[in-house]
Amino acid sequence: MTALPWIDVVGYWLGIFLTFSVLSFLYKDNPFYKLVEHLFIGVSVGYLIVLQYGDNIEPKVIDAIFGGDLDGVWLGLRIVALVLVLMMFAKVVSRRWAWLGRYPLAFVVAFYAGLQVNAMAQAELGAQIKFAASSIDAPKVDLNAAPAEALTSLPGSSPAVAAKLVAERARQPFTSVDDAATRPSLTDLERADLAAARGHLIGLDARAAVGPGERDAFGLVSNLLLLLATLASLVYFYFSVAHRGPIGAVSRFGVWILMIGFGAAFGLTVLGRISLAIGRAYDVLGRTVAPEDAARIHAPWASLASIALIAGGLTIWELRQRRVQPVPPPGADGQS
Amino acid sequence: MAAEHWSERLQRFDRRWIFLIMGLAVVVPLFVPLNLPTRPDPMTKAAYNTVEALPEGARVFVSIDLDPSATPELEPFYRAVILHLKRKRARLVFATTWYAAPPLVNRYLRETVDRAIAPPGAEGYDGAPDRAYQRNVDYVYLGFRDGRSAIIQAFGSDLRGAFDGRADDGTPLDRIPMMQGLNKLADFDLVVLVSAGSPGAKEYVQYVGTRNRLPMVAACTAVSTADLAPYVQTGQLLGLVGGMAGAAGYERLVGKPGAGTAGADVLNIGTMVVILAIVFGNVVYFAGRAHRRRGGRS
Amino acid sequence: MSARLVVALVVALVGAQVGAAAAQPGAGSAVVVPIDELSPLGPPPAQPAPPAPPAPAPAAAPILAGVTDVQVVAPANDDGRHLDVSFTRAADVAAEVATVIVRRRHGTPGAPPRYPPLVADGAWAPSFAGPTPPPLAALAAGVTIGPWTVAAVLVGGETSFTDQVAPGHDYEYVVAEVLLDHGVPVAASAAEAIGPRRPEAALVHTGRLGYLAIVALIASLIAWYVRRARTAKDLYIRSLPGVEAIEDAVGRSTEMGRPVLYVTGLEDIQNIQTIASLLVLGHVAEKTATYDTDLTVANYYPLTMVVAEEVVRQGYANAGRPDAHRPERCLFITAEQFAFAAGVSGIILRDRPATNIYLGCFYGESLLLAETGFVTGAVQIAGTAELTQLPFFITACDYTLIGEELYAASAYLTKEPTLLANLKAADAFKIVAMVFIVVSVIAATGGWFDLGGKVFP
Amino acid sequence: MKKTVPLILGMVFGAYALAEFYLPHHAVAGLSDELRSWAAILSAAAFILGGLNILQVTWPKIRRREDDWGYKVVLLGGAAVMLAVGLPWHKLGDPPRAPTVARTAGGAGPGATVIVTVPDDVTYTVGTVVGPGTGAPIAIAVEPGPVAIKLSKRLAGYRPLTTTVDVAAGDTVTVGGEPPILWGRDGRVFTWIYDHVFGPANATMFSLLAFFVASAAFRAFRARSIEAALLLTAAIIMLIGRAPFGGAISSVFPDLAQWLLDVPQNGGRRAIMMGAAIGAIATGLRVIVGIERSHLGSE
Repeated sequence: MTALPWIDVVGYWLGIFLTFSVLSFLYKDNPFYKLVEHLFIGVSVGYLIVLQYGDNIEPKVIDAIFGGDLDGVWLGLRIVALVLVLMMFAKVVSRRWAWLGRYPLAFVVAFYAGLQVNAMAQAELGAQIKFAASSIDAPKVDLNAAPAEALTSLPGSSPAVAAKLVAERARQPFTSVDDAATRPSLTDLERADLAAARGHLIGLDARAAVGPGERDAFGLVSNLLLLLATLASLVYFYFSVAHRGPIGAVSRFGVWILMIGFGAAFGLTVLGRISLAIGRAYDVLGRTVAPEDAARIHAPWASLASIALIAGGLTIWELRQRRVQPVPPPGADGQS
Repeated sequence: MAAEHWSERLQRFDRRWIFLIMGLAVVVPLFVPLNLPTRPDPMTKAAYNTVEALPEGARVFVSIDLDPSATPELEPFYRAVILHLKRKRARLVFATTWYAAPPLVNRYLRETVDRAIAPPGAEGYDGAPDRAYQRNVDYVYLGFRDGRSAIIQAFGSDLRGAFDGRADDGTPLDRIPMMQGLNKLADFDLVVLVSAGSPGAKEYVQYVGTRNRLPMVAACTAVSTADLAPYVQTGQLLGLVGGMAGAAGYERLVGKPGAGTAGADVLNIGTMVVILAIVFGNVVYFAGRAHRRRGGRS
Repeated sequence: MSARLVVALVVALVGAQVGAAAAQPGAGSAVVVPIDELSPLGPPPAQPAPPAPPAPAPAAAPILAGVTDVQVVAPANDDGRHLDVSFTRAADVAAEVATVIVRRRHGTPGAPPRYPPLVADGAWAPSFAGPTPPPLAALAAGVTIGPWTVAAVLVGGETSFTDQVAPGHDYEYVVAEVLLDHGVPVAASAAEAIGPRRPEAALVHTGRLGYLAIVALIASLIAWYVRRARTAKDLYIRSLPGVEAIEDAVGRSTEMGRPVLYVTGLEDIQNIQTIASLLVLGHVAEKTATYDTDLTVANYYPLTMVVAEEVVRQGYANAGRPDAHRPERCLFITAEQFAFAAGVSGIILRDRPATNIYLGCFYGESLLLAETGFVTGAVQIAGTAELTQLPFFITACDYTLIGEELYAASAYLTKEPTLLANLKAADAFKIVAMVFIVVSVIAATGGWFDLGGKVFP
Repeated sequence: MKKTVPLILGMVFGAYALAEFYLPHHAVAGLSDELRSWAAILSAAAFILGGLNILQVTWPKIRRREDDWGYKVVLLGGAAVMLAVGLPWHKLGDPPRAPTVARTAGGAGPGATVIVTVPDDVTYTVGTVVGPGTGAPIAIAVEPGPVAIKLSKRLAGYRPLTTTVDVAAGDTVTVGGEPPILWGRDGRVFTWIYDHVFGPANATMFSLLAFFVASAAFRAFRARSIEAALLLTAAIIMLIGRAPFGGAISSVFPDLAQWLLDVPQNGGRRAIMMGAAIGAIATGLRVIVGIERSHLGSE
């Protein structure tokens, strides 16, 4: 494998420098950050125009109309699109013709509005009503009768495990969940998974039984709570009545539900955000490139150099700021 | 003016200290790992089982919808699932709907598909080895198409048309044997979504998954986990791998620890920092309130 | 080419032996033509074909049991481009027996044989086997044999197949079982022919009528309330703090002499949240025009910018100050998420708006914007239906419009009865939905019937 | 003309968009696709207006040497460079697509040989044999017949050289050449900027959130009211349950977190989704029938 060309080595150094320049934003708004900000915006705009040209203008307009990819009615329709574009540009030519620009806008807004109405009706409203409208009953899966899919869906299970359970129960019906989870044909790993998934609240024992007609009490309660939570939160979004008295009480409960939900979502997010920082750390430490490249890039040294450069630059900048403006007005330090 | 109460001073506590601590929390563990065990959550297990249940040589559509900012969360899963698919000899078709993705996807393909991820005798890995795939024979990269939800609908109805009948390298799809009979998403045995946001897993579920009852598993950023979890409950997604922690779990299931597992440690420390920040914030708040109750000025 | 011809002939001869005594020479000489047709299909074989394929136990090529009860029908709710082919396979059919479905357009000129050559006299006709490596490349969907086209080769034991065809024509189908030995076809059953059948496009998608019902119901509710709004004096609507905050915030900016920043979200016009945001922008622009406060609109997509500009111009016109409108304050930043976040953060830190309004569709950058705005001490009002971002707006902004409140905002800001009627209609539908949910939950839990599943298949 | 026609246009296209979802006919589908590409074209063409807008805003600042004018130059410069290297001017010139192939027929033996001479940053593919170049000739034995040959650079941004040579038994084929640099969006420079400017800046901006969640949590998660208390309790439970150490301590935490997601969180989100969908449908209908028309102007 050949050595990484020097121009790419420099590229990695640049990337590391830009990374720390952006991070300097945590200290406060400063020249290094401004530099990256504007560079980034500029590059992204160029990038976008290039992609828009290559993915839409070239195939859909140039090739389609002038390249002869379309003909007959379709060509005519496509030319209409071109006319709409020209109308949109009318205002650049002269304010007097700006009103022409409303034709394309009227089309695009109304067209998408129409599409969205159905998409919402189907994927959001219809689907959610359907889920909310399903049974709140929580029967346990009968290990001795349930089909393989049902067994697969059990905690700690898998298609392989389900198949083995089916075979085992054919040989001899299960007498208990423990019996099922410890049959000989299961591998140690599978047994371990099942054992780890045991539990009477939401674990295997709550979901599975060896006879028909058993119910998962906690699951039942949860489903009921889920239903009530949905309805109460819907009441919160009810605009036509003042939220006082019983309605007020219900919508208050709805708000609590929403808040729990938001808290949970926030908690989930934190992990994701931290992983992003990890990703940056990996990069500036040169852990995301092939070893032979890392040997040429010396990312850690490049990082130290960047930090030193930026720290020095910031110090000089701060000193000059002080001289220019001894007392910064309150709240005017762009720290974020 | 009396000396201000300590809680009041802390009220105006400069949050940049928190930034500093968080910074250390991220960097230090990378040098001093804790190696805490990871435990795959049910949705990750479901995703793994779905892939595991594929027949040999199954035909799988992989949509890589991400940009560089999401790679830390999604790349570990991507590498794990590709190894998983390759050792099941799945035939892969790649595409992306993110304009920022193509350069990344090309790199991924070079690193994970064109060459073996876990060749026989790879250290720290005792699973079945995979092999280098040959483009347009074992896998096809269709490339990028813009158009957000609209283009995803197009995939559902006419995949070839959406890509003008050509692979990314210009090869006509009709000339690629493995593409025979693959005209729309419903023709695949599984759809794998590596999805950093919109358009992504949600759009796939909304615009094609629900309509065509596609078997789909998705990996998403930890944020979107809450957003997509209901789809797993309702079976619209057969599995969901949420963020780096989920990826760590998937890596464990596949048996090849990678960046996800390593990052899991940092997640621990970072999470503790956030929790401490919350606790600290409340201490300050209640101390201040008690102080005011006692008639302290503020 | 000549090399391939030789190969083809060799294959043909071997195949002829393979294909049991029955394979008449005609089939053999017919070789060349199909090979020609095959050549554009699939890549040329990596190495030239070996002189003879491993001929597996020739004489004993069994005559297979064919399929029975072949049905070809247009699928339900179809777009007129598909035909469902279904059939029954013989019991105990071996695993390596695949089902081949071939199709031809009815009345194709120059297609006399009732059956395609592949099943001449019920034995596998070598003329079709093609170059041996790759084994099945010759016998795959899309391959043409004279007038016939292979629609599918089902190796998984499926007993049905949905074929995609050109609309508006009649099609004939032939279904035969094919014995594969190491992927090489060695024998075929007698074929079942059926047709002609014509694909039919359904008039209405019956599976979606439930959703149509939703839309129709909401539409009629709106219509009804709009008519009622004309007569009824006052339509009570509870106050929304977030919306009132918008009005106050504009005033506050005026007092402080600082601009108002309005961000229209990170989706293009195709997202209805963006449309809702732009509708609110109209009213905000009207207010800023009346108070003579600067309004900066940051847009993620140029098309959104174009619409926003039009909307703002209209707002200034409504306020009677069309002259005060400055188009260049409707900015296109960039359509790259974090470059956009960087740019807007820059505006927040350097223009120091006294009010930041984020309405529309937001993603990961929401907290970046909100935290930066917090540092400058601006009043921040956010509104989105993006569930993942609501927590951040709730924690970091002063007011947050949650989900439906975003769509309601424009109605709130113009106290027009027609718009308020919309909220009434939405509320009425919520009642309907809740009743529906409760009823069907009871019904489903009791195990009587699954209403939800019926209405929304 | 200025007001009514747009209104009617909106109603017509809106009504069509409403209806098409319920009409499976392929003709309808075809028309809908066409209209979608209209919208896509408009959206793409608008980027020209976007570019103009940016010029309109930044150019005066540069001309008047306002504060930060230098940064605006950087902004425009970045965009200009990306356009220069990204737009397909390169289609004007056309570098080679196939390697140089010299063939000496005859010789004995059933097999044939391909001799590859490429620099060490080029990877060759001959038939099924793949390997890195060394600068020195490499001999590869191949079966007679068509042999696919490909020379590609390890780095992105170069056009691979491909050809298929029909070798007869005993032939010796000498292959050489260096993949030419590519311009345009798959080109060397474009990908370089993407990898080393766009990528790091993008990812780092995003990663700032790791720090902001901490400060936001510190500031906002204070138990001022029942609602706030619930918010922060749920957040803490989720943090512990989702972080690997939660599972390590006890499987209760992940289960609790999952339950929190599945039941209360899910209930709330369902309500939000339904409400939002209702609002969206109402708004959409409003726009279509023209009750909301602020984007259509009036004068």
